[in-house]
Amino acid sequence: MAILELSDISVRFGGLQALTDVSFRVSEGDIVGLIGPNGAGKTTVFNVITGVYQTSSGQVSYDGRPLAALRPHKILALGVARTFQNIRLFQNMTALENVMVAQHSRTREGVLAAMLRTPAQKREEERIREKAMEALAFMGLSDFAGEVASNLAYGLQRRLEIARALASQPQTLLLDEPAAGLNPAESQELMHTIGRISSRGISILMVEHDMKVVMGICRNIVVLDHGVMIAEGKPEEIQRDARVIEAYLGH
Amino acid sequence: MTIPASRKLWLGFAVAMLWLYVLLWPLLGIKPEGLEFAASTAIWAKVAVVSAILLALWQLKGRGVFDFASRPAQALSQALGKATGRVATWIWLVLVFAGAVVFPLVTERYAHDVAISVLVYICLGLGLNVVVGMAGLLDLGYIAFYGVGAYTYALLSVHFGLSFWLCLPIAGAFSACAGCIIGYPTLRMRGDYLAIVTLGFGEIVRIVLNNWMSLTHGPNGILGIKPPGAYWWQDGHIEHIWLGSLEQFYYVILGLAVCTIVAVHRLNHSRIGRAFEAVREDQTAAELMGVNTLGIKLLAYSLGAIFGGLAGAFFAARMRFVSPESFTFIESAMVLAMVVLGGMGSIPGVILGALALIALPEIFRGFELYRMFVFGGVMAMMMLFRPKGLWPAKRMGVRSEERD
Amino acid sequence: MAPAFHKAQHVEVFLQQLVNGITLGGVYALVALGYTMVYGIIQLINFAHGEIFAAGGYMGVILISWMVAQGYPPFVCLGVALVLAMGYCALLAMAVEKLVYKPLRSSSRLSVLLSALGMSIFLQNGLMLTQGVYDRAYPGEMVQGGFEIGGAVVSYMQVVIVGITVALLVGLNALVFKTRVGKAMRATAQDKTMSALVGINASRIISLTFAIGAALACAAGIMVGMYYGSVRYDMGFVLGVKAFSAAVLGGIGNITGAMLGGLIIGMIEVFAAGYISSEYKDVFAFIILIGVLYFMPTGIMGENVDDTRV
Amino acid sequence: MRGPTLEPILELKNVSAAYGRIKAIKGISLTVYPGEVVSIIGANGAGKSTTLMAISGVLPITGGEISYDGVRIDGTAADLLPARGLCQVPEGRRIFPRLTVEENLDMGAFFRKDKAGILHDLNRVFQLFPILQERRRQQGGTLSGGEQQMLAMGRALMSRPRLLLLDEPSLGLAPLIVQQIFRIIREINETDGVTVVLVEQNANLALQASTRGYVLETGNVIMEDEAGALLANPDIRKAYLGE
Repeated sequence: MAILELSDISVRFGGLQALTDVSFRVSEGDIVGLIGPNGAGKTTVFNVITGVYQTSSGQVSYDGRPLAALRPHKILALGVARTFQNIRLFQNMTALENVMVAQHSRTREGVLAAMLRTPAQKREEERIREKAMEALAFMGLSDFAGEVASNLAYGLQRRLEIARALASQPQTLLLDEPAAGLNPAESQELMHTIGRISSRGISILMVEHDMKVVMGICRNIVVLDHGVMIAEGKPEEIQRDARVIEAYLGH
Repeated sequence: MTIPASRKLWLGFAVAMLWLYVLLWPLLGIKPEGLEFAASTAIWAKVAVVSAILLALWQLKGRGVFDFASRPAQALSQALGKATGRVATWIWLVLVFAGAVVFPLVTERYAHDVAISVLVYICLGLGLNVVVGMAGLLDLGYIAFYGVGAYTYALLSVHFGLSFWLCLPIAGAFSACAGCIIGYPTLRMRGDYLAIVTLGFGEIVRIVLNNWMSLTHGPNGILGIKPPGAYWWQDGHIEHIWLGSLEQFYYVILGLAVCTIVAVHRLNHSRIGRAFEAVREDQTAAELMGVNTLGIKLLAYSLGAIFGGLAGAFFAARMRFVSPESFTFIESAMVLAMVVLGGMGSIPGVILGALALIALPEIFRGFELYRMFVFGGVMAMMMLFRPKGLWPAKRMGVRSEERD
Repeated sequence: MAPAFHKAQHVEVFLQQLVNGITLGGVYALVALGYTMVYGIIQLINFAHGEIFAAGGYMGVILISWMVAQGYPPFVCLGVALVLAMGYCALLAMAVEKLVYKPLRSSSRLSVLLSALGMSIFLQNGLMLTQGVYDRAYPGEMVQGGFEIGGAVVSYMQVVIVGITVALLVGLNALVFKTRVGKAMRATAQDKTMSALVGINASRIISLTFAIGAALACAAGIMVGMYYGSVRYDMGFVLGVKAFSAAVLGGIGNITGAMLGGLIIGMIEVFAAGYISSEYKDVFAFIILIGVLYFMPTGIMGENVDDTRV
Repeated sequence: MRGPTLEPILELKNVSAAYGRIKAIKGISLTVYPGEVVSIIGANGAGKSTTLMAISGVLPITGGEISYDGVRIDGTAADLLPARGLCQVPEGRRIFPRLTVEENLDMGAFFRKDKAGILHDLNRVFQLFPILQERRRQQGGTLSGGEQQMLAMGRALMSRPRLLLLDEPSLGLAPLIVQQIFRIIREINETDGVTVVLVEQNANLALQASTRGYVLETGNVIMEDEAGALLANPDIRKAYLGE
């Protein structure tokens, strides 16, 4: 069953056609790779799904619900979380606080409760902290909970972004170049982590350049070039697809 | 440090001093009676000598000349820090609070007066801190909310004789409304537009207060505001009185300040506070992580406004008189300077900032004229040398570089 | 009174307001240009710009008083004072830029904005300390007399002010759109990395932008001083906010927009003071600012479509 | 083309650079001789553009040496290099969108004072790209992608470069336009004698136009050879598609 479905998505910025009739679906529990040369429109796809950009035509639906005109925080509340190509952590907050923020849409205590520190608010804060620690532990970051995000090493920041996304309790996770800037050992570990996330029943859509990672873990791959979908299929099919080879290597 | 680098530095210094003279002399030296050099040269020479000495010291420090002194000093301060760190935070809090409670018993009227203004500014600074420090929204018209609060109580008291304690929440509510009115149109704006719009809004409020004669009596202000009533220990038994002495006012504002501190502190460590900070750090990421950024910004505005309004109501009760003169842009700048100087987002920082900006000039009364001049310069220089303020917002944890 | 007479009077009042509005609007335009150029190139609201304007007004009164005392004819005084004071303000603005803005180029925008605010307070109080808290009067009537058009009185002073303003605006346009340095300014505002890649020294261009903006503000300061007869140390604050409103109204970063915005704000202020309420005249500029930002945040000459961005 | 007596025009020795904490290139060495067209190919994120930005002085390097014409240029401010004949057409073209075509070209010659020479070069640019002459009063931002690429190259040529760094000239362009651009790159190299360093994702296309090539993967040079040999090498495909 398709949990995330894009049908005939087109996006224009001024005179530039960023995406043309892109359609694909991510089924429940699937790991889908989104690849393509520079400027192919991969991050644009992410921005459309998460409500940062509006489509010019076409529709994104999630769990059978159209996402059009929903503000990004509502889309997250529906269960779509993402990471960013250029890490966008809350730099001056600790790792723990970063992860705690992600639960904002899952919690409700207000200002007055916070100022009076009501029992319900205390319990909720406790729950937020526990869940956050759990997410950190899952990504192997328990030891770094108290550190300010900007002080973390680069590889850890990448992991913290994933932990933050996981803490929002998503059903679908969008990863934007999670392996960028990682060394081979770290990429290896990342692949393992993505496998573990998937085994929790979370569907994954990822943009990635590192083909070892993509070919290693994705069950399906979608290829974009110049904003057009040129191929879709299993990794081994993609590697032999003449149009994909041409898009990457030229002719 | 290589010789050419230091020569370049001194060359730059010479050019800068020449430049300074060219800027300084026309202001002081050109008079209709004729050209004069003595006064400007004297001032210039002082500045030049002081900055030359500072530059030389800085250069020597770079070469490690002072290591013999600075190393032990550093070790000492570290040891001191450790020793004070061992005493639990709550002990410090109790000590400070006890000090604040007994303060009026051991001091004079004049000190009470200064202490009251410091506490009022602490309330204001903490309120602005919610907006600027936590949510990262620059507000240059903050004093308008102080004004709204003050006039709300003044008018209700004069026209309807309502009690201070009843008016306190009303003043807060009115300020919150004002906060929403200014906040709503500015929500989608870029950060720096916000600064100028809030500045404009602050001016609008002042101009309206100044010209709406039938309601506010314009520049003449409103007289005859009732002080707060309270049950007070007097002549061996508790009875209802109208607060009159500065000492009594001091305790009221101390209570208000303590409530504000506790409220802001708790807010800081709640999901709302974290959402504020997330918006400050990266608005897009915050929105994508499930924070309703528009709602949160509006909330930050109205919360800040409420704290300002409460402080304003107290100000009106304490002065028993309000006029638009108390709510000028300079006041906004002053409150902002406190927050910046102390450390944005840091509660002890704001308290320190208020002490530094209100109490210190009282000590150096002779230099009253130079106060804003120095503020301005210090504010600009702070951004260069210590952008996080005197007492930066505290974050737990160590640096990972140190670890591995 | 006959209705016809009424009508004539209305026309007269209207014409008078128009003349005053053009005079004031031109001054706003000159100051707005400095805001818009600096914002265009380094995205900073230069709060200290209003103080540069005030410093210009003071430098004018200082120089003109001295020269009048030496017995030079009024027009020589005005011309020489204008040139010297503009140079002075350019140096002042460049010093501010080098001292507090340049070292913060990679800091957060909030930091730069706060340091600009600090600089504004510093300069304003610096003026107060050196020149005193009271108004300082421009010597006598520099330019006297006037003439009448359709019942509206146009003073020669206004003619001089509008003349100087127009000359400066034309000169600036030529500089920005015709010369190579002007092109480099626009190029730097559009893409700093790329302009470095073609060999443009961005620091120098930024300094130059500050200098030009300051010179224009200085001229505005002198003319405001002559028009109202005196200057005051804090006169840069409200005028600065109004001029910034003009820049935003025109589309921040856009030179033609700033000129147009200045004119519009000046007109609105004069007409609002004349027909609605003179007490609230300052409020209108602020209300327009808020309205423009809310309803058309890119201003009337939106920054994304126009070429005149610096 | 490459003789043993010839001094290299550009030489990178073990250069590394980083964007913040991301180590984008980790010890790259490469040599370019006068008159060559050298391509740097590799997948997305391999560090190709970073290498060019490091050479141009936009991105400070964290290690190694860069020499141009036998002189160290690392640490030299970016805006001083065009006058010495080193010029870059960056990725995404980065023409000045609100300057006209003519003004864009004039900015390319910003540091030059020789009016006659500038006019001569302007005519040469118009000869290479006639469409630019047609559009010379139009704003750069209103041009199509291909025209913008031509404008960017024309702007670079206005500085009369001896070494031209081209970053992804084919990015986002239709195949026909790409052919045209590459024809002009060859002409600039052969007729005007400009040495070219070409960064391309489109490996086959780039190698066909080059004398030699370097293959980058995750910030390191993994292969270096004559262009023909690289074209025939099956391992290239692996570097891109990770088989």
